[in-house]
Amino acid sequence: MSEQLTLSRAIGAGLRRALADDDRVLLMGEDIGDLGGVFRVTDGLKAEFGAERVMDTPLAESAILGTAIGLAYRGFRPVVEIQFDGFIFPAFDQIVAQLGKLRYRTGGAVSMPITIRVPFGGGIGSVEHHSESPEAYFAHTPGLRVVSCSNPQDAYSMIREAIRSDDPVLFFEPKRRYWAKGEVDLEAEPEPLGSAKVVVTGADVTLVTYGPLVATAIDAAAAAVEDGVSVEVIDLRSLAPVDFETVEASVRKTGRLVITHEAAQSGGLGAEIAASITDRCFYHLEAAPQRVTGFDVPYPPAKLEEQYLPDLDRILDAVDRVLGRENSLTGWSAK
Amino acid sequence: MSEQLTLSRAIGAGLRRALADDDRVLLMGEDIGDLGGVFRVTDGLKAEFGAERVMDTPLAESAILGTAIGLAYRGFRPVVEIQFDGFIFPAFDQIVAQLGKLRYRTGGAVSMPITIRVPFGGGIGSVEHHSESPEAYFAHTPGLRVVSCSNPQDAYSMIREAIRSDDPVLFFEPKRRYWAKGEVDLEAEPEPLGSAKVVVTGADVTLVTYGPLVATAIDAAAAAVEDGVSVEVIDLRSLAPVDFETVEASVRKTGRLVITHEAAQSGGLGAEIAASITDRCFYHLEAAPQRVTGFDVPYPPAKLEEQYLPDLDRILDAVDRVLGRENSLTGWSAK
Amino acid sequence: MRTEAALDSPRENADMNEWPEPREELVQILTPDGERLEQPLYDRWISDIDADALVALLEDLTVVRRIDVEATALQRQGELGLWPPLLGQEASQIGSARALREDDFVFTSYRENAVAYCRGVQLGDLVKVWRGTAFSGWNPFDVGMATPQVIIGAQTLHATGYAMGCKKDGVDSVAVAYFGDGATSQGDVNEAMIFAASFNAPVIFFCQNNHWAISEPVGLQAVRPIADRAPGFGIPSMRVDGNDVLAVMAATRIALDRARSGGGPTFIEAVTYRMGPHTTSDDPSKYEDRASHEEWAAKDPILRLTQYLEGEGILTDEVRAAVKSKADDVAREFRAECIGMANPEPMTVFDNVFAEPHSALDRQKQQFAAYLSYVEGSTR
Amino acid sequence: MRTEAALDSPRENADMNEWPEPREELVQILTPDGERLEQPLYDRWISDIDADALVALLEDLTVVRRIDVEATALQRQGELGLWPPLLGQEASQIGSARALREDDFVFTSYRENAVAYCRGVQLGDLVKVWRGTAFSGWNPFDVGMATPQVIIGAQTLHATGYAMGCKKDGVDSVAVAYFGDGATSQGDVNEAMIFAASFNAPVIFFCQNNHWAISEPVGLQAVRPIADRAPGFGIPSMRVDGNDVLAVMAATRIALDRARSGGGPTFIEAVTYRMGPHTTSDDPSKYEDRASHEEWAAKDPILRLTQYLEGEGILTDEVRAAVKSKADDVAREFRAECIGMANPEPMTVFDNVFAEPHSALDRQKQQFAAYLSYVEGSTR
Ligand SMILES: Cc1ncc(C[n+]2csc(CCOP(=O)(O)OP(=O)(O)O)c2C)c(N)n1
Ligand SMILES: Cc1ncc(C[n+]2csc(CCOP(=O)(O)OP(=O)(O)O)c2C)c(N)n1
Ligand SMILES: [Mg+2]
Ligand SMILES: [Mg+2]
Repeated sequence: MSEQLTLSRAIGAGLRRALADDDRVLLMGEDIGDLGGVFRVTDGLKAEFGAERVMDTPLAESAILGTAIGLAYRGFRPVVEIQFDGFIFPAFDQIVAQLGKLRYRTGGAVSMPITIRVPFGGGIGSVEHHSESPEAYFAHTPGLRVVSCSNPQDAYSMIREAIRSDDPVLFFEPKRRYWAKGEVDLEAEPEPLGSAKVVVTGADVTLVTYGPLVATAIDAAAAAVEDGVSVEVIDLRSLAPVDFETVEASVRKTGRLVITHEAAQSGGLGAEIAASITDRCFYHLEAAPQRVTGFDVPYPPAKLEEQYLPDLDRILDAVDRVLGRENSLTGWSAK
Repeated sequence: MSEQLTLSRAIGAGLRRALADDDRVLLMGEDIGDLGGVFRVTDGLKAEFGAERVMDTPLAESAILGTAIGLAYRGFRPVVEIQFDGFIFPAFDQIVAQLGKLRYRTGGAVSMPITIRVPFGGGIGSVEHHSESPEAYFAHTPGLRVVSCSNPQDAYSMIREAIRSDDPVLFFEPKRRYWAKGEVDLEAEPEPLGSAKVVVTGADVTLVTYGPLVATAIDAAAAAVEDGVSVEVIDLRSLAPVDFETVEASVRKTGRLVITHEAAQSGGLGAEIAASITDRCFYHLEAAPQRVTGFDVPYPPAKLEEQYLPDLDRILDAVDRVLGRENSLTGWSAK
Repeated sequence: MRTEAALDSPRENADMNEWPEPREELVQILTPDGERLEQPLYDRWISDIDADALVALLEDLTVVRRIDVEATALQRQGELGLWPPLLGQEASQIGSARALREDDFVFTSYRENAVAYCRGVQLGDLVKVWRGTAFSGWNPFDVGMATPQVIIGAQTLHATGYAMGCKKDGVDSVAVAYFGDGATSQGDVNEAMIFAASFNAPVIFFCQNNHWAISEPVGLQAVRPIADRAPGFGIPSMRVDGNDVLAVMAATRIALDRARSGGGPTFIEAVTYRMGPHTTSDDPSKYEDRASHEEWAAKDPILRLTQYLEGEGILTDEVRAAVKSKADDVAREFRAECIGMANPEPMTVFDNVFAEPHSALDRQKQQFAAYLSYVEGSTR
Repeated sequence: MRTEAALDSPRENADMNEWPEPREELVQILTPDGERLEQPLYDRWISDIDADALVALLEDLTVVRRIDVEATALQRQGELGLWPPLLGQEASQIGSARALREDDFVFTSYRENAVAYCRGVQLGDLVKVWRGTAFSGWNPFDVGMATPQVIIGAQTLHATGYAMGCKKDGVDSVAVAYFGDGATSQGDVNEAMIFAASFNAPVIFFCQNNHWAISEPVGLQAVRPIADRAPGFGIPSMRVDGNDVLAVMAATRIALDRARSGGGPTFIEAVTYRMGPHTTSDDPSKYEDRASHEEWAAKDPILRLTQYLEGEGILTDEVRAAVKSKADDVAREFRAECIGMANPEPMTVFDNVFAEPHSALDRQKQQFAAYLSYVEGSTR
């Protein structure tokens, strides 16, 4: 049976399903109980499953992750909510030095089936630390899987898969798309995490993105049609590992690659994708892969986020660039 | 006047000079006082400058950084020692969410002239968390400068420049090269941070690296000569920002790029360098840039680090690859 | 192994019982109904607070509440993106901030707008952050107050480091860290107490226990009074009625005096209550029970000072009128400065990341400038 | 503002004086010279420790010291990369570990090799980590002991979470976190106490205060006894003579009993001394004063038990001989297993990063395999 759900409700439905299917699944976080989380993703779950399984924790992210690890040692499958992207850093040591290393450290003896939910990204006019995109830190960390959903159906299926996985998974939720609605088949058998998806087929340019910018990329592809350009849009879904087979197949066809994400450009996911695709299909590339990203500045105040965030026009400008058409950098050279 | 110094003593000499030149400079860290640090880099400095300026702190990295930030607010220039690379993560929030953002947050009102010294990298047969290369996390973080030295002269000059800078600087010290000796001109006027250096000139391939692998790269270049290949070796020195002008000039000449570092490949510095150089001189590239790096696994136990660490042979294999010569991947295809 | 003694209370089993019972009682000088209590240990610290000073405090309390109400209205009208009300916490903030010296330095969280007001922050600057035009409303060095901290607890370490610096500089300035009850669960706050104790830093840990961390009751963070923690770290603490502006001021002056005279850190728990939502986007009806809300409404900090001043015959009609018109003026000016605020120029998104030139960022800046003029050109 | 009262002690200025003086005295059952003291509150918890049990404890202490000495020798001979001696801390580790049940779970730091021995870890497995052949010497679930933690303090949160899980599962197993005096400065350890208190988790915080964190004296971490911190978090604590195996065992049993019977967390500070270097690569001569070293040598845990057993006439020549030969056997076997240890296969560097296939890592693995055979080929 299928329902019209917002992305946030779809995640909630996935959590409810996971709690119902496996009594070792636990939710932990700040304000996820009676309040249902600041984005109401866990709304009603404490009432339904009780405070032992939907746990409000004291205000300490390192401890939330650290105790989740202890619970996983004990055989539980904790699903942790980090309230906003910018609040994950106090837990960085427990995630990077513990969670990501435990299976390797113990020669496979200890599994860490922990899912970390992180509402991420900007565009909501919020204050400092509430609009960040820290995914690249985790994608560079061995032992962690990193995914991001872009629509209600994937949100529902991917959160269930993430919880089912015996590996730790960072689950990045595009907060500015929480209210986007879509049809969700609640019986759909989720596919294992790791595969990207071609969401718009095209012939001239491959446009790769994930999370909040998938919708923007789809709009860009539609706009490009009017200029007679056929853009293929790929929703990565999995950021670590990246499904390079799918991206490579597309680029072998189009010969041109544009990557867009909100995170700062230097060392962002776009760098890895550009480098790997250049390595995998150098001789098929008609132009250098282009990145349309946030700038190398801290995420700015609300009144400046319009400048910071990649948008349809900046994406189309990069499309023109890989097509060798006139673009903002035609004739430009560094001063 | 110039002296033969090991790299570690050269850093110590730079610290002594900074303490002597500016009484707002402070050293903070675990065991840096009477013990002189586990690598003896600060040996004798507490005796010389006193416990108020060379401070042993309680065992808490977040507090070391957090109090250093408070001291910087008060006008001091703290130089913090993180005992080993793997112990920087408890301080990650203070570095990424505070240190890197404070100038931006305050519209330029508050300067954070803090230097964070981090002995990093492997090859010393140590235990878990003692051989890591976390530089990419910081290079992806806006507001932070990231540098690494590879020889005693640079170590001495760069630590002085890092301390002099009004920006926060992550100073990565190649711990397995601490005992490497070299001539150090103690009067040399240090150049501002940010420039890379061509340490071997060559015509066929550009080999880019930093820190502990610079020596390995120089050996590789020497070995390549015997195969009739002329390799140009670039020591980046600055990892954020990267001196792309220097790398680009070299690649425009050689048409071939190999990057090597110890950190895991996915999302490592090599990705940014390959992506940026491909963007800057796509039409000058004869082959896809190749990366010779650590694997996407946690840094392994001592008896396996030989496999993990890039070495001369793996570098030369990549050189063969960009030259289109027979190499380990000739005819290889993914299963 | 289990023994017959298993169910004895451990306190009978071992000397775990030398610790005092939880310190529930509060230091109080003004009762909720405006009666003034004798508190010899504290009274001597506010002996200079005469009628004029009391009226000044009433004015402060009234004005900051008025600013708060106005800000909430501005948010409702779409002029602010968000606002964290301090409703109910006025006495904790005014009583402590008015005890400070100009050369002291304050590191707060986001809710301390009354503290900012006392430090001399311009009215419009109070809301720049909430309107989204900047991340800092003011230059910290102009007012001796750091940019309010969003990362819970992080500022307590900055305050401790600043205090270590005051000591090194041989000045008797004091650093004050303001934070909430929820913040006490963060490692940073505990590490701050450890560093402060080890370095005997002149810092005051001022915790406003307003009973809530968004939807989480203080009982989830601490199973005994928060003020009971500091002594274990070697930091003396006081637990005061946070809705009693005189008790708060006396306690703060004691702590300041200790700090200035080399006594080191002090911890103050000001027990108060968050009468409003966590922020304008919060909905307390999902978690707050009305009973405790009503209970605390009766303990209102302004009400009790008003009653006391009435009783003392200090609160004449002129005084009342003066306070009201001051509040009106401030509210008007506040609103005007808020609405009149200019938006930042697009290219400033690149400014003040670094003190020195940065090749990567400069390139991005140049390219974005080229992009903007290109777009302009093509749309012209 | 400064007042005439400025120099009064604040304890006279306010009610900051209700907290007890630092708890310096230690729970002690065996004095340094082997005299047994009456400790009614504790004796009842070790009433089952008869002559045989006492001899078993002496054997444990002797064996683990022997292992430690052997390991140091192996390191000097280049068979181990590093070793963190537990010399002097035997009683703290044996007394606590021998109080545990098989279904309890232990989360330690790197120095708890005597604990590992008690949990049944194979001798050779004690040094895999230090020889560099693996990051974990054993499967944690085989012995109820997690891989020793290198990141100071991190394991205390794991223990707390594990204990929360025991409670959820309705079992009376207990989690024990071992950590040092230096670790108490880490945010994680403080957060662990906060979570343990809030969730009333059956966890024991067992702190070995061996007076040093590498070169830093405990006084830099804590200005009053470490055991004094826990009560502020709502966790009862005991401060015991860590060189007194009986006192440690009694205290641990009390804490275990509290935890099993729903009493929640307990904090134990075992006051001992690190008689060796921090690790084999440390040089205490740079920071340690000989005086305190000598002072603690006189408080040796094995010496006092030996003297006590002699006094009781329990330590006959046969017993002495038996203990010695056991230690000799263990040392021989330990050395043999260490030296005979196989190195890991090169390709295992890629194993056990993930439970499920990972395209990026699998590709690297395949390419490295191709590289190895290529190199082999070309060098053949
Ligand atoms: C590290 C971190 N985690 C989570 C948050 C989200 N958050 C903002 S305010 C808040 C509650 C803070 O409660 P308290 O410390 O009592 O201060 P109050 O809001 O009551 O003034 C939380 C959880 C944050 N800002 N920073
Ligand atoms: C987070 C972190 N910081 C620093 C270190 C380096 N280090 C290893 S042991 C040690 C001292 C620990 O002292 P203590 O907790 O008292 O334990 P002990 O060594 O005395 O048993 C330090 C600083 C570390 N391992 N982890
Ligand atoms: Mg609160
Ligand atoms: Mg110690």
